[in-house]
Amino acid sequence: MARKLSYAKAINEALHQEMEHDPSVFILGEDVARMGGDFGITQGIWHKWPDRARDTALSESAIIGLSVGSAVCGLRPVAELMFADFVTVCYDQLVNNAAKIHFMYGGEASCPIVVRAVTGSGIRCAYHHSQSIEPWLMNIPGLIIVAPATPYEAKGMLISAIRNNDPVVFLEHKLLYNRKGEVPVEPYEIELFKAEIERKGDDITIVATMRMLDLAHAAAKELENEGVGVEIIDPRTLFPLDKRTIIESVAKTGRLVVVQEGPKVMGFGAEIGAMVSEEIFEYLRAPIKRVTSLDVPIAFSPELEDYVNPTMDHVLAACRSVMSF
Amino acid sequence: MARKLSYAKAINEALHQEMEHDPSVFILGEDVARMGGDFGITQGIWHKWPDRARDTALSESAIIGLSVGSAVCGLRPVAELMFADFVTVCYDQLVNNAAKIHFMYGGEASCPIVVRAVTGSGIRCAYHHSQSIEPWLMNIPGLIIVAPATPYEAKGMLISAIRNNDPVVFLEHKLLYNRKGEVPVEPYEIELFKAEIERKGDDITIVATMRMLDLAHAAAKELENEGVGVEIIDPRTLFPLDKRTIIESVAKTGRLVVVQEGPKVMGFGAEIGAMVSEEIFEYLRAPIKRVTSLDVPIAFSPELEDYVNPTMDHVLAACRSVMSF
Amino acid sequence: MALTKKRLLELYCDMVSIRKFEEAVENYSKNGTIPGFIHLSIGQEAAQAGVVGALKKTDYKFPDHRGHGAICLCGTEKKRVMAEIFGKVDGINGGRGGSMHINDLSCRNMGFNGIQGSTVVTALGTAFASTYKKTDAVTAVFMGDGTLGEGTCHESMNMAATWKLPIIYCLLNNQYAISTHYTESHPQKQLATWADGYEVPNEVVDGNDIEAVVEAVERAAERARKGEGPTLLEFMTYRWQGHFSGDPAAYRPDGELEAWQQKCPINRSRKQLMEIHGCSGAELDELDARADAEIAEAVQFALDSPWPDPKNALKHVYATVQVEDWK
Amino acid sequence: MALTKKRLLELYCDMVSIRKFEEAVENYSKNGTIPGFIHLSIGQEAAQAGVVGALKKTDYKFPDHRGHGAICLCGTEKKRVMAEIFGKVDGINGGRGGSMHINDLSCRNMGFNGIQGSTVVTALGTAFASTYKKTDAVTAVFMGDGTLGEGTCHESMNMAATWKLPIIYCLLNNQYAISTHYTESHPQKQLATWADGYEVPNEVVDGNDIEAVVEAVERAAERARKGEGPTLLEFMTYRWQGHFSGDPAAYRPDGELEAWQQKCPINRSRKQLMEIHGCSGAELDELDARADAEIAEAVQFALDSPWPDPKNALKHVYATVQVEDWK
Ligand SMILES: Cc1ncc(C[n+]2csc(CCOP(=O)(O)OP(=O)(O)O)c2C)c(N)n1
Ligand SMILES: Cc1ncc(C[n+]2csc(CCOP(=O)(O)OP(=O)(O)O)c2C)c(N)n1
Ligand SMILES: [Mg+2]
Ligand SMILES: [Mg+2]
Repeated sequence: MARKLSYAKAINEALHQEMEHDPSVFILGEDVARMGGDFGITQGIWHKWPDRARDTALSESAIIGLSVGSAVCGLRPVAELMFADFVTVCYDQLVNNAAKIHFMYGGEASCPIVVRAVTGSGIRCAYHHSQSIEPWLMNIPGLIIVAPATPYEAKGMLISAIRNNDPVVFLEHKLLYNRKGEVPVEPYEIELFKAEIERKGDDITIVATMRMLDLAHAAAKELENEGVGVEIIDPRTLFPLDKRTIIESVAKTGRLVVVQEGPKVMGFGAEIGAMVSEEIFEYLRAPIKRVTSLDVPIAFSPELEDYVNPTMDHVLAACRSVMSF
Repeated sequence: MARKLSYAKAINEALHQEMEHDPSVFILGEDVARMGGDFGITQGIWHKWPDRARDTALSESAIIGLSVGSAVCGLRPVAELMFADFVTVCYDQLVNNAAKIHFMYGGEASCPIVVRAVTGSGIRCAYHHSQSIEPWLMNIPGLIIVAPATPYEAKGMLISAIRNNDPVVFLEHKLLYNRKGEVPVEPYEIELFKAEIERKGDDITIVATMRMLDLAHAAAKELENEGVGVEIIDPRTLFPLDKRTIIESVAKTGRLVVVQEGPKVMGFGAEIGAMVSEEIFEYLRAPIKRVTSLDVPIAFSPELEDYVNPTMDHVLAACRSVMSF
Repeated sequence: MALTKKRLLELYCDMVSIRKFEEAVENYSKNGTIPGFIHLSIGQEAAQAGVVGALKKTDYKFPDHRGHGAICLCGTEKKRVMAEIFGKVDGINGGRGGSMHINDLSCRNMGFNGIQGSTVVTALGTAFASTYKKTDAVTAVFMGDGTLGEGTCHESMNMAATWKLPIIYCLLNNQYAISTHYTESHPQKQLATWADGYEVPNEVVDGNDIEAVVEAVERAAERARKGEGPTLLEFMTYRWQGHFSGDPAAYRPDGELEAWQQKCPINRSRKQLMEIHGCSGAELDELDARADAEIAEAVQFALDSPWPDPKNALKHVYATVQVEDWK
Repeated sequence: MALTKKRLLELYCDMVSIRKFEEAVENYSKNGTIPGFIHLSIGQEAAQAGVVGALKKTDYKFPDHRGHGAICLCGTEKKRVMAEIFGKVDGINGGRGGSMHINDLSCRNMGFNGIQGSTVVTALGTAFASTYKKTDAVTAVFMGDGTLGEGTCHESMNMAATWKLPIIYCLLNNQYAISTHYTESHPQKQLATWADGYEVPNEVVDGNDIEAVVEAVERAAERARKGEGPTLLEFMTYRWQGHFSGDPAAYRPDGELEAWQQKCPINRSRKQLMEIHGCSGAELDELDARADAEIAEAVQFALDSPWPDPKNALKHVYATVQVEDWK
């Protein structure tokens, strides 16, 4: 599997292949059809399947509502929300409609929708286009939150998400779109509720997702020189979480550092930290540490935005502090 | 201060007194004016100040948007959302408008709004009228989330919330409305960012809010007989959190149990648990424990709803397990 | 094109059965047997029976929070609807939803969602599915006068009108949203004209006249099936009870209820059946008695049905993941 | 009631100044000096200058994401607007907001909110405050043709119409929302008629004719100040650039841009000034040159201004709480 694709192209390929594979799949959203998406992710679909790609009005609640209703009728909509920050304007449709359909129908109906959304900061578009919205959806039983980090994961997890019978919010990080990596040509699935151990190590477990994995890997290399073995885990699906993989790792290393974009308070680092402290306290050799963004809205100016987000140095500092505890 | 009032009446009194005190205060929401609120909380206001109490359409985004705009102009709206579950339909207005106003204006403007909402489960109204929405708003810098447990707190904290210059979501628990307690007649403020130590004890710190405090107190009494001293802390303001009071307590007791209504995953117990594990790990003598609702939508049938929520026995079990660790 | 005697008799029975159903629910709610709160549709039977009656079994129906009647008429067994309202295990959704959330895909009762205005956008999806799959199914979504305040109504109408989706917006204008009269929260004299802004056909219909209801829905359904897009029908009616069972409804002016009771949709059809179609009082009384018996049976079924196993609270959260039970 | 020469000259200068401002922003965006993405309003100057020009200083204005022009005309110093767009510390909001978020309460520029449709409901609040405080201030909120898809537009219009709030909905129909033509996402032939559904007066206005814009806004403002409620004005116009600076706008049919460039609002006024009011080309060229100089100065100011201190990222999150800096 020598072929390399960008994260953006990998997602696009997954969409094409699923459209091909299953006639009940269709796409909808603002500018997704003719133009192929604001970020270019849905390119080429409308040209091949003009009836199965819909440009909508700026009506996010209608987009999700329509998706839910059609899913109950057996279709498999893949909606694009453009910036993930816009979940706020259709939050009800996700929280009180999509997430509860299966429960509401007592299992008789399900809600196989995928909502793609571009998350995270880093491209200087200020507080309304830079938020890490993951935590806002992780207290909602019924939803699945997926956050792939590589082109390989992006393709495989999107295919799994589309085939899955529950509502999935599929997050794409804007700074990863140009990231390249090996991607098989044929369609393939990646199991949704399974964390990936990206790197083995005996001393510290770092849990990180998406763009934060870069910081984790860089820190791990640096620490390797100091003789510290870092194990890196990417949950990939943030909710429901593969607790076991994290627990087994921390039970071995005794130290947990969560690296997370977005405010610290009530970020998903809180859940992972609390879960580990609750379930395997006796294995912990040091306090859990959260390396996160500051608890502020993301400002526009590069100087400000960069200050808000965690850096490799913060990860290093956290790791050293748990090692020397 | 021998006079007793219900929690509902205490809130009503606070509203009356603030309307009296400050002509820039007004109320708005569905059925809040002429009828005095779906839960009767705004009774009598429209009769005294017909121009300062507005019945609105079912337009929650407009209600919050209007509140924000008028607050920037110097008014102090107190909006009622009725059931807190309805934050979902105006989530954007809270998250991206109210919470960011002060920041957006670089400090030049502020957003002194109060949004009152009825939270929690227990009256058999199923999954769309029973949610504990606190966690959905606690990852949003710029917001303040208040959750009073007693009539005394309800009155004093509402007055503080109205006088405070930041947007406050003021949660009222439906099962507490009839709860009675001593309430001073005159207006008074309760400092917003200050947790209350409700009970002193040396062995376990229980953090709980609103209705969950009953379970905590009942468990504490039971444990007292077993010679276990429970310290109970009510954060009262959930966000931003008074970390110091919790930390000082757990540093003393070495054991933390959070009792929380709502799903466990990403509930506020996660934040408190992670925060304590991170900041005073060396003082912990046992794993932190979260006693919460199950990770499910709240079902209608009493048998189902009651099963979902934590009981005193769960609190006792958690306390015993941390004692015997 | 007046209704035939047979059809009117059927609709009469439907209306009576809604009335009896609601009266039973009211009793068992007031005496504390039914948990939670209940929205009753007494006085609004014609709008419910007429809408469902004018549609096909294969059409999608979204009843609203005041929709027990429409739900039953979709075809879900009445006793299982009753058991749901009682919170019992034999309820159509196992007691998970109760009065406000009664879903039954098998008869295309798409249920309600406790958040007003939510089904108004979900309805886009069932309608879209009809066009996608090229079936002739129409979607009817019930909504109240108050619900029209929600932003979702605009997003739905805008999209449905642009894409010509087969939707019938069935706006039951029963004058009030809880305590607020519709003229206090909306600028229009008739809410139907709101649809003018979208160039969507709309009608104001006497919602207590079952014939008028049926005919208006048939017209709208025909347009929808021909691919001509949505219609908004405003059914003028009145709820005799308060917003929820127990609400004293002190906000109503004196005499208003009584005036509307004069316009009782059931009495009206009864009169027509007797005066125009020659039915006898005894004949109709017997139909009423049959409805009584049927409802009594439904109630008994609900009373006899056991409570759900508490562990059921953990079922059906996901189709693909089992939620942990740490209890 | 044509505009006087003096007034038209002022408005001409305003438009030229918007054009020059945008051209400068485009240059510094394309060469990478300005961070992030930028929405330019070249071609839409008359709608911006006309709306702000017809209002009082004390009126509340909500420019939109394509609103640098309206923002500057509210009275915020151009150089501080420019510095904000450059992300510099002397920006009016200290570089916190950038192009899309430029707020200045002191001149009642109520800023934009990156979520389309949000200011449409915030505008209810400033308008409500005017009636509450019994001032004559009117609120003008800019919105695009695409933005009309948001549910908030309905909630806002419904409430404003019911309560007769002093709002002017300034709908700049520049034909597209990103790549989507307004006729593909809305059912109306003219979006203005959407307001008919709320019985709200509305007009379709040639948005490239500054006189028509000013007069329509004056009429709407007068109605609003008399307590007669909101108005919706649809200004037909066109953006010459793509959605954001850099968008190749491949979705536009051939010749469309060129046809609209023929209708350039600035040329049109220039012609009027020369043909009707006897201005000379040289006179107007000099005004243009003055605008050039002013913008050059603003750019220099922005370039010279330092980056904000990173710690500023923690300021003004709350009015009453200081956020922790653990870095
Ligand atoms: C989003 C939302 N806002 C408010 C409510 C509370 N609520 C339930 S029913 C109702 C009134 C609905 O009025 P209408 O649509 O006229 O229906 P009716 O009750 O008259 O049948 C309100 C305000 C809700 N359930 N959802
Ligand atoms: C709620 C929301 N949805 C989508 C977007 C992304 N977006 C920004 S501008 C825009 C198009 C707006 O079109 P229009 O209102 O016509 O204004 P124009 O850009 O043409 O000036 C879109 C889709 C957004 N910012 N907010
Ligand atoms: Mg009603
Ligand atoms: Mg546009």
